[in-house]
Amino acid sequence: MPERLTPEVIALLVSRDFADGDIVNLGVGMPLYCRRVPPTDVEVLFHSEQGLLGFGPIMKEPPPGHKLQTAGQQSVHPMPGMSFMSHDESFALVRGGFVDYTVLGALQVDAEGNLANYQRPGRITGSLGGAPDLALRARHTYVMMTHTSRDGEPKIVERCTFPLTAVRCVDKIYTDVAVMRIEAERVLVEEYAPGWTIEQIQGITAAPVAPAPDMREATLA
Amino acid sequence: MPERLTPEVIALLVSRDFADGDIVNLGVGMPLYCRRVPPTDVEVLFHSEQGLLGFGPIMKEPPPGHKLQTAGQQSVHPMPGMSFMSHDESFALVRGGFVDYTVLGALQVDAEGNLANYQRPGRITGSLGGAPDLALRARHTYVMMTHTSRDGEPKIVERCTFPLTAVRCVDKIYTDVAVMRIEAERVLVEEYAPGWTIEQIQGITAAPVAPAPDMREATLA
Amino acid sequence: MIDKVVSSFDEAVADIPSGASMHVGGFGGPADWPAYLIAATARTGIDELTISCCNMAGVGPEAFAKMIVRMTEGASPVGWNVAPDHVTVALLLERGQVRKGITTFSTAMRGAMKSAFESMVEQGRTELELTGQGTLSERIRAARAGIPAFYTPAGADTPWAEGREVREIEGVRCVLETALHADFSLVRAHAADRQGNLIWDHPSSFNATMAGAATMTIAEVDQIVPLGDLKPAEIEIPGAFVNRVVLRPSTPMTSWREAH
Amino acid sequence: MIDKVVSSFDEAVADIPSGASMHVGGFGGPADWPAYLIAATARTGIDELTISCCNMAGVGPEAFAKMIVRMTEGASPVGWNVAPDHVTVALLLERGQVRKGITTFSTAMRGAMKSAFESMVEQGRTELELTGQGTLSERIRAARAGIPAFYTPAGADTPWAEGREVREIEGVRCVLETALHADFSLVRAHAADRQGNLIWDHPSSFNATMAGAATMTIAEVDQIVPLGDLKPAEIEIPGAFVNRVVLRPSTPMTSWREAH
Repeated sequence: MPERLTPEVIALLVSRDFADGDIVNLGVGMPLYCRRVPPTDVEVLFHSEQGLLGFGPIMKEPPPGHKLQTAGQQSVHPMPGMSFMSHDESFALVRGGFVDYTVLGALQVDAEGNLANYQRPGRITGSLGGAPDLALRARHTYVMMTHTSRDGEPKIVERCTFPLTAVRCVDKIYTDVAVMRIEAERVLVEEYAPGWTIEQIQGITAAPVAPAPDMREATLA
Repeated sequence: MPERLTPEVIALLVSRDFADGDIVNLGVGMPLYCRRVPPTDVEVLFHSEQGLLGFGPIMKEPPPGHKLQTAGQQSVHPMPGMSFMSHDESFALVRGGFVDYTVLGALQVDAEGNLANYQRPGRITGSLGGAPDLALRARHTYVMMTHTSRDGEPKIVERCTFPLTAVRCVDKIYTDVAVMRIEAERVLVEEYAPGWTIEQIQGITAAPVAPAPDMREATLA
Repeated sequence: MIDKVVSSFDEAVADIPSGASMHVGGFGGPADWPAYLIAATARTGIDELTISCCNMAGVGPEAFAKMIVRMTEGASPVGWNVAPDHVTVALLLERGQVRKGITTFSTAMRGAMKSAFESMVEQGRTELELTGQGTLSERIRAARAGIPAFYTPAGADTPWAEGREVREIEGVRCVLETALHADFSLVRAHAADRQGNLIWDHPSSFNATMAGAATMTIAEVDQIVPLGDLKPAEIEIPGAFVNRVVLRPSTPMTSWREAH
Repeated sequence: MIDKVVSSFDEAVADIPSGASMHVGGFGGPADWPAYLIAATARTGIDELTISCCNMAGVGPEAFAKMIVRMTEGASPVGWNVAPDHVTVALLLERGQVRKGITTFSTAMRGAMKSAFESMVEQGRTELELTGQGTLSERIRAARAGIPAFYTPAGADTPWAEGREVREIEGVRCVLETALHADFSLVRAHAADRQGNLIWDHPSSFNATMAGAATMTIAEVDQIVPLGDLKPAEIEIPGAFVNRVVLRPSTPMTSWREAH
């Protein structure tokens, strides 16, 4: 099998869409790589669930007692224009449709755009976080994840078998193998990682995939 | 007929109940007299609808451009501890039950405690202001008004004929003639203005009135 | 770079079409009103507007000017209500630009005068939807917050909330109210930065409530400060809710008719 | 004179009875948590609590201490999670004081460890009500704001919102959610005055949302300042929503078991 993309590269692919003034919410885990590779020529406002809008780059060595953190507890720098609000106002912003992009991790995504990312099967506990509102109400909902689970199971499926976080909400899926969009209940491959063929991608995907009309090799140019 | 009480005296009667930490909202017109006679020994926080809590005394001669005003556009002094909020947060405070006393004017009040103060009969426009939420949700809803209208019509009636602002909300009525409480759909006179008899009060009231067990002459002592 | 600052009021309101729905801030004194934005809207001549505004009980400037003429025995009308600093939504009402008003005050405070709204309603030219401030502010907040509908006790069993669905919740009769979204929100704030972050130096009233409750939020401000000057905890409305910012002139203009 | 300052954490929580419902602030780092109030609640030994808290995915201090002992080959456990500065609601979970938790995070972030909540749920000792942050924060805000119920799109047609009434509003399927009021709210703020006005120096998260959404709101603060020091526009939560204020010790305590 050809090589898979690193999280940094996937983050760069995701970030290409961000434009001046866009508000972007990054889920914990892999999506936070998008904060490490901010577009330098556009002014993007990063939002974090606890009421933080417009935070700066991730801090390498935070001083003791540093309070400014992302939802995933990474310490971050302040930024001019940054604002604080309560959790209810923070989700007014989300639910009101002011978030342009949300980038979320997933356990499963399916061809209808349904998202499952809060509970593994067989478990009786789980974690929804802010995902239900973000996934439903952001202008663009992107999933960023490894194409297959640690056990090699496909995470892109025909119909999710894991409990759903939100229905019909995912626009695009960015994995270490491909960039796909959900369209009319189909998974269309827009870009593939260098060396990968559509057949190889289909081989590790449990939903039928089809090439988008403009399918191309993923590049950062 | 004996003399009627002045608004200043009625305001003093109303203000007797205010205790340390109470939040008090005063309607426009006569109720605002309660801000002119603040209890000096208790710390009362006056609330105004547009998002003002804990404002100070009314200003005699406001400088040009002075922005701090009551809902009735009287300029007021700032006070230590004062806070500003949006209109929605201001009514979260009202609807949430944090206002201890609201003192409102009325066109009619009835023996069920119903309040009519937004529209005169025959008119097709009116003004509700913040009264519906204040009247329903304040811990104590007091009406402060002249006992009869300018035309000498009774304003305390058996059942309101004017459109209702809010139902079953008035606890006490303070007029230039008496202090009354609404109890079990009856109007009980607690205090009468010096010289007034219960018969004279009944004579200008269109609901049956009865003396409260502890009825007494109104005093400011 | 994000830059929401627009150089003129006329430019800021140029794309408001006839028939638009608008939230207009404003409550009591002149510092509460997006007066220059209202004046610019009047200058466009658009009509058939649906306006939600807490206080639509003002006397229009024409009526006010006439009254001043009467009171001053014919002297030229330069009354406070004519200069844009003192314009309220009554200007739009008086000029017949409003098809419907959603408000909590429609009658003039002082008995003898009639509000512009009253005259228009009596002439059958404007429709009135009267509601309470708690309900109006929560409906507008719901629009910004993406809450399609909510139950509130205010209005149950009263004529002003007639026709709403009623439901008893934990023993309290409540009415169902829906989010009130508009095409445009015109709001007034004290200061802004180029990202549209807003602060107030007195109660923000409906101005903060309405920011974000429309497709396009336009803020009229006394000051524009460099990015970073507003402290993160001090920002009442983040720029996310604001689309355009316009600076008020440092010298007040003398007539609302003057282009700006 | 209004004075909401209480001199000790033990005194501030002394009247919380077993079986109480509690909102507990807290989200990520130590600055978000009312840690001393939680520690004092643990010391009371009350149980059968219903706790709503955004993040209940913490590892309890006992489990953490054991892990540290293991990792340090038997050295004395003085791990960060044991000192009250780093206490989270996991302490109450681990000690079996919680009958039910309403939360958005119940599983530990890091795969290998189990949260105290998970262990209790697996043992059948604690009930879990899982929800999203938008719904939880809005339900709590609704309690403070006197809104008995509202419709929201989050959760429609998902298992986690099963059993709620569903209604289509303007083409969007929404679920009916109710206000979540508690007997007590324990919140953390940066500074307060004697009237209970609160400010934050970083995002207030659920701490501001929960203030006022309970019969009794208790705030744990880093500083108490003279009345008048907080600017009116800077106050995020007015004292109206706050009943008691307690000052954190200037020198951090070393064990949550120590009375204060």
